[in-house]
Amino acid sequence: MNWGSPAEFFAMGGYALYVWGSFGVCAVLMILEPILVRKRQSSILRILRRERQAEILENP
Amino acid sequence: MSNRLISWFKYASPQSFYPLAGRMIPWFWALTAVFGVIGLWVSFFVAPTDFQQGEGYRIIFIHVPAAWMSMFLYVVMATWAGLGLALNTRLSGMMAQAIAPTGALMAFLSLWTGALWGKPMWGAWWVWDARLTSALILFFLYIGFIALQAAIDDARRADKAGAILALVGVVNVPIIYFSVKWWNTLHQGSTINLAKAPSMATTMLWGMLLMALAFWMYSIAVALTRVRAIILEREAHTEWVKDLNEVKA
Amino acid sequence: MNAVLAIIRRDLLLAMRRKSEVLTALFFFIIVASLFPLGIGPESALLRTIAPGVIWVSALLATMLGLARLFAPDHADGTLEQMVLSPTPLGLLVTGKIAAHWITTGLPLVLLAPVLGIQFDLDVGALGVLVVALLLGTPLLSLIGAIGAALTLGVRGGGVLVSLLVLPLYVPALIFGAGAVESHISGLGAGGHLSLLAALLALAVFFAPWATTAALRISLE
Amino acid sequence: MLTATGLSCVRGERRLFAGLDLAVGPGEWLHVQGENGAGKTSLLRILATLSPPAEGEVRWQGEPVTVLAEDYRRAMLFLGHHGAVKEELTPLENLTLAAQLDGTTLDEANALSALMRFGLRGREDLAVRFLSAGQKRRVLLARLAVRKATLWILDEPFTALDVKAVDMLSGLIESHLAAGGMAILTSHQSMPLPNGRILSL
Repeated sequence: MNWGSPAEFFAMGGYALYVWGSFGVCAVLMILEPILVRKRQSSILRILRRERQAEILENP
Repeated sequence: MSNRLISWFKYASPQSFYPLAGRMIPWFWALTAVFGVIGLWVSFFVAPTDFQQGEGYRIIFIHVPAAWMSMFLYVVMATWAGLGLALNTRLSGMMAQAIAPTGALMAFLSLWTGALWGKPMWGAWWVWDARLTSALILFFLYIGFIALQAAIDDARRADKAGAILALVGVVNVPIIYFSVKWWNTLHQGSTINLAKAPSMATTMLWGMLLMALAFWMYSIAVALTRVRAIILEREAHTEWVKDLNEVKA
Repeated sequence: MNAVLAIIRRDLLLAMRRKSEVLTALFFFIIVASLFPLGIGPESALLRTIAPGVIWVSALLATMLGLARLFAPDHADGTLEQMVLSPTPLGLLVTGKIAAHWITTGLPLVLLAPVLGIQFDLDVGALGVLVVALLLGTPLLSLIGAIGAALTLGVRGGGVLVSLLVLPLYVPALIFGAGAVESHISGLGAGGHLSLLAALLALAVFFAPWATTAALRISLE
Repeated sequence: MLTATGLSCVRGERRLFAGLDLAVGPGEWLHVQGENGAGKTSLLRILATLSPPAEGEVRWQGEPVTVLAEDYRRAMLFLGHHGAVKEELTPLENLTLAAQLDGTTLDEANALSALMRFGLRGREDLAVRFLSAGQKRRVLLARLAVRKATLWILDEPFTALDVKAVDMLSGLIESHLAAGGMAILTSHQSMPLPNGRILSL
């Protein structure tokens, strides 16, 4: 174990800005990307469902 | 032989790949989580402090995997694109298109983390190191690929044009890398040399490998999710899409 | 072979009838290169250092300017269809068109470069190396550029897009081309750079027409 | 003999036609009819090997055209919507350069006589951009006359032609057919040519 306390862990031996800047941006982007892709998927699904609804309404 | 070929081609059709991808995605997310958690634990709690670079070196646990993935994904993308061009399978082009944004993200992450590493280590956010420079050009190549595909309305044509660009790019990547490296050694001499990093402890290597695995699984999961969306967008007019349970619900 | 000469002759004839386009690219080259001293300052030691890079970057940009016109007019008036359907292999015709493009945009740059070099206070030896490097490098720019021009043919915003696709691929040409002059100035000799530039040119002569042909066929489908 | 079997064409998300068969023999011509967007031009481009069919195959003299490649292109002449005429060049230059691109040579006397036949006398040295639309089409007709091809694939050849030019073109096609040639044409209006078979899309 490298760290005596949580504070020491977050300080990263004085490199906090650089280490957490890297890991933070990495984490944010890697959470954001799947969310955006899921949104793309659900928006096309919504369009498809609406089209289906319209077809059902047209020819009951 | 012919049987195997047929079953392979069966999964190469968007219709049968769509549900298959849907079943695979949760597994790849699970693998991402497993490798990610172990990898992060190794990188922060097991790997010792570096005697030269202090705690700042821990950035390599994401920097190196991101750089690896950005190069690897470009090759994978070009392979899919080339397959699509040679065999005229529809899925290949969709796979190439699905991989590109994730590859661009990896290239961006390698640049970003490289800059954040460079500042404390070299005293500058950006140095024209051979690796950083070629990573930047790789990022440009991804952007060009994405922009070309976005600019062409006809999906099949976009696939083929993108495939040629990806293949030209894949021939050029090593040339660009060596030219930049040569340029770099000629201009900078020995002020900065990444290759002469202090010999790495085994635990550090393990951390890096685990994180690379996590990034890899993440890329597969995201690319599969994206390819599902692309399949739906492109095949919206077909009967099988209209008969999907997700659409009926 | 006759067909290749015919297409070179045709494109040169067309360029003669549309002189303003060729001249625009040339003046663009001169103006861009002349702007750098104004932005950086007149100190001749500094100008000598940046001269190869500035002249090469200007050459890249000037070549880019002509790329949009490489296949677009032929595409618009149906000549490209006839080229694809000609009994002569398309690869040969494309090579001819690229050669004509180089003669109208690349070669004038080579001839003008020494004049610009004098503006930047380069000595005679460096000017010679600059000319040789451009002589090897500008065909390379035309060859790689043709791939981009063919890929963006008939595409929305193709003119801007082509720069995004092609400029990253120009990096090796820029590095070796400008590097040749720099290493000559610093006394290292330009031989290595020039032979690498020649190797790249040989590779591009082999591959670029093929990729361009494939891209053109796709754009006509 | 040109034969096509089971051709289908997909444009974007739409299937324009499927399972299309056709055959054209020496001395025959085929009139491709259909509404706008029915796929007339797409069919002609497939027959001319400009775009590959989604399914099916085109054969020339019994061999697939993809195998024949250059031999087929030598025997075939395609005229699309665009005239393939360079506006900056004179009619004479257009004719001779087009022949050279095809790998043949056309001497000036032949080129001049072809231009004269289509009423372009005195226009040989004027850039095409100064000619009227009808005269531009006549440059194209002159090109048809000098190019030696067995199979003509012409997309809307009668548009923008005046009455006299229509007569010239139909005469040209008739003599081409009489000499054992073949032709595939599209047209909105009825054709001023006898004995054509009709293919409706």
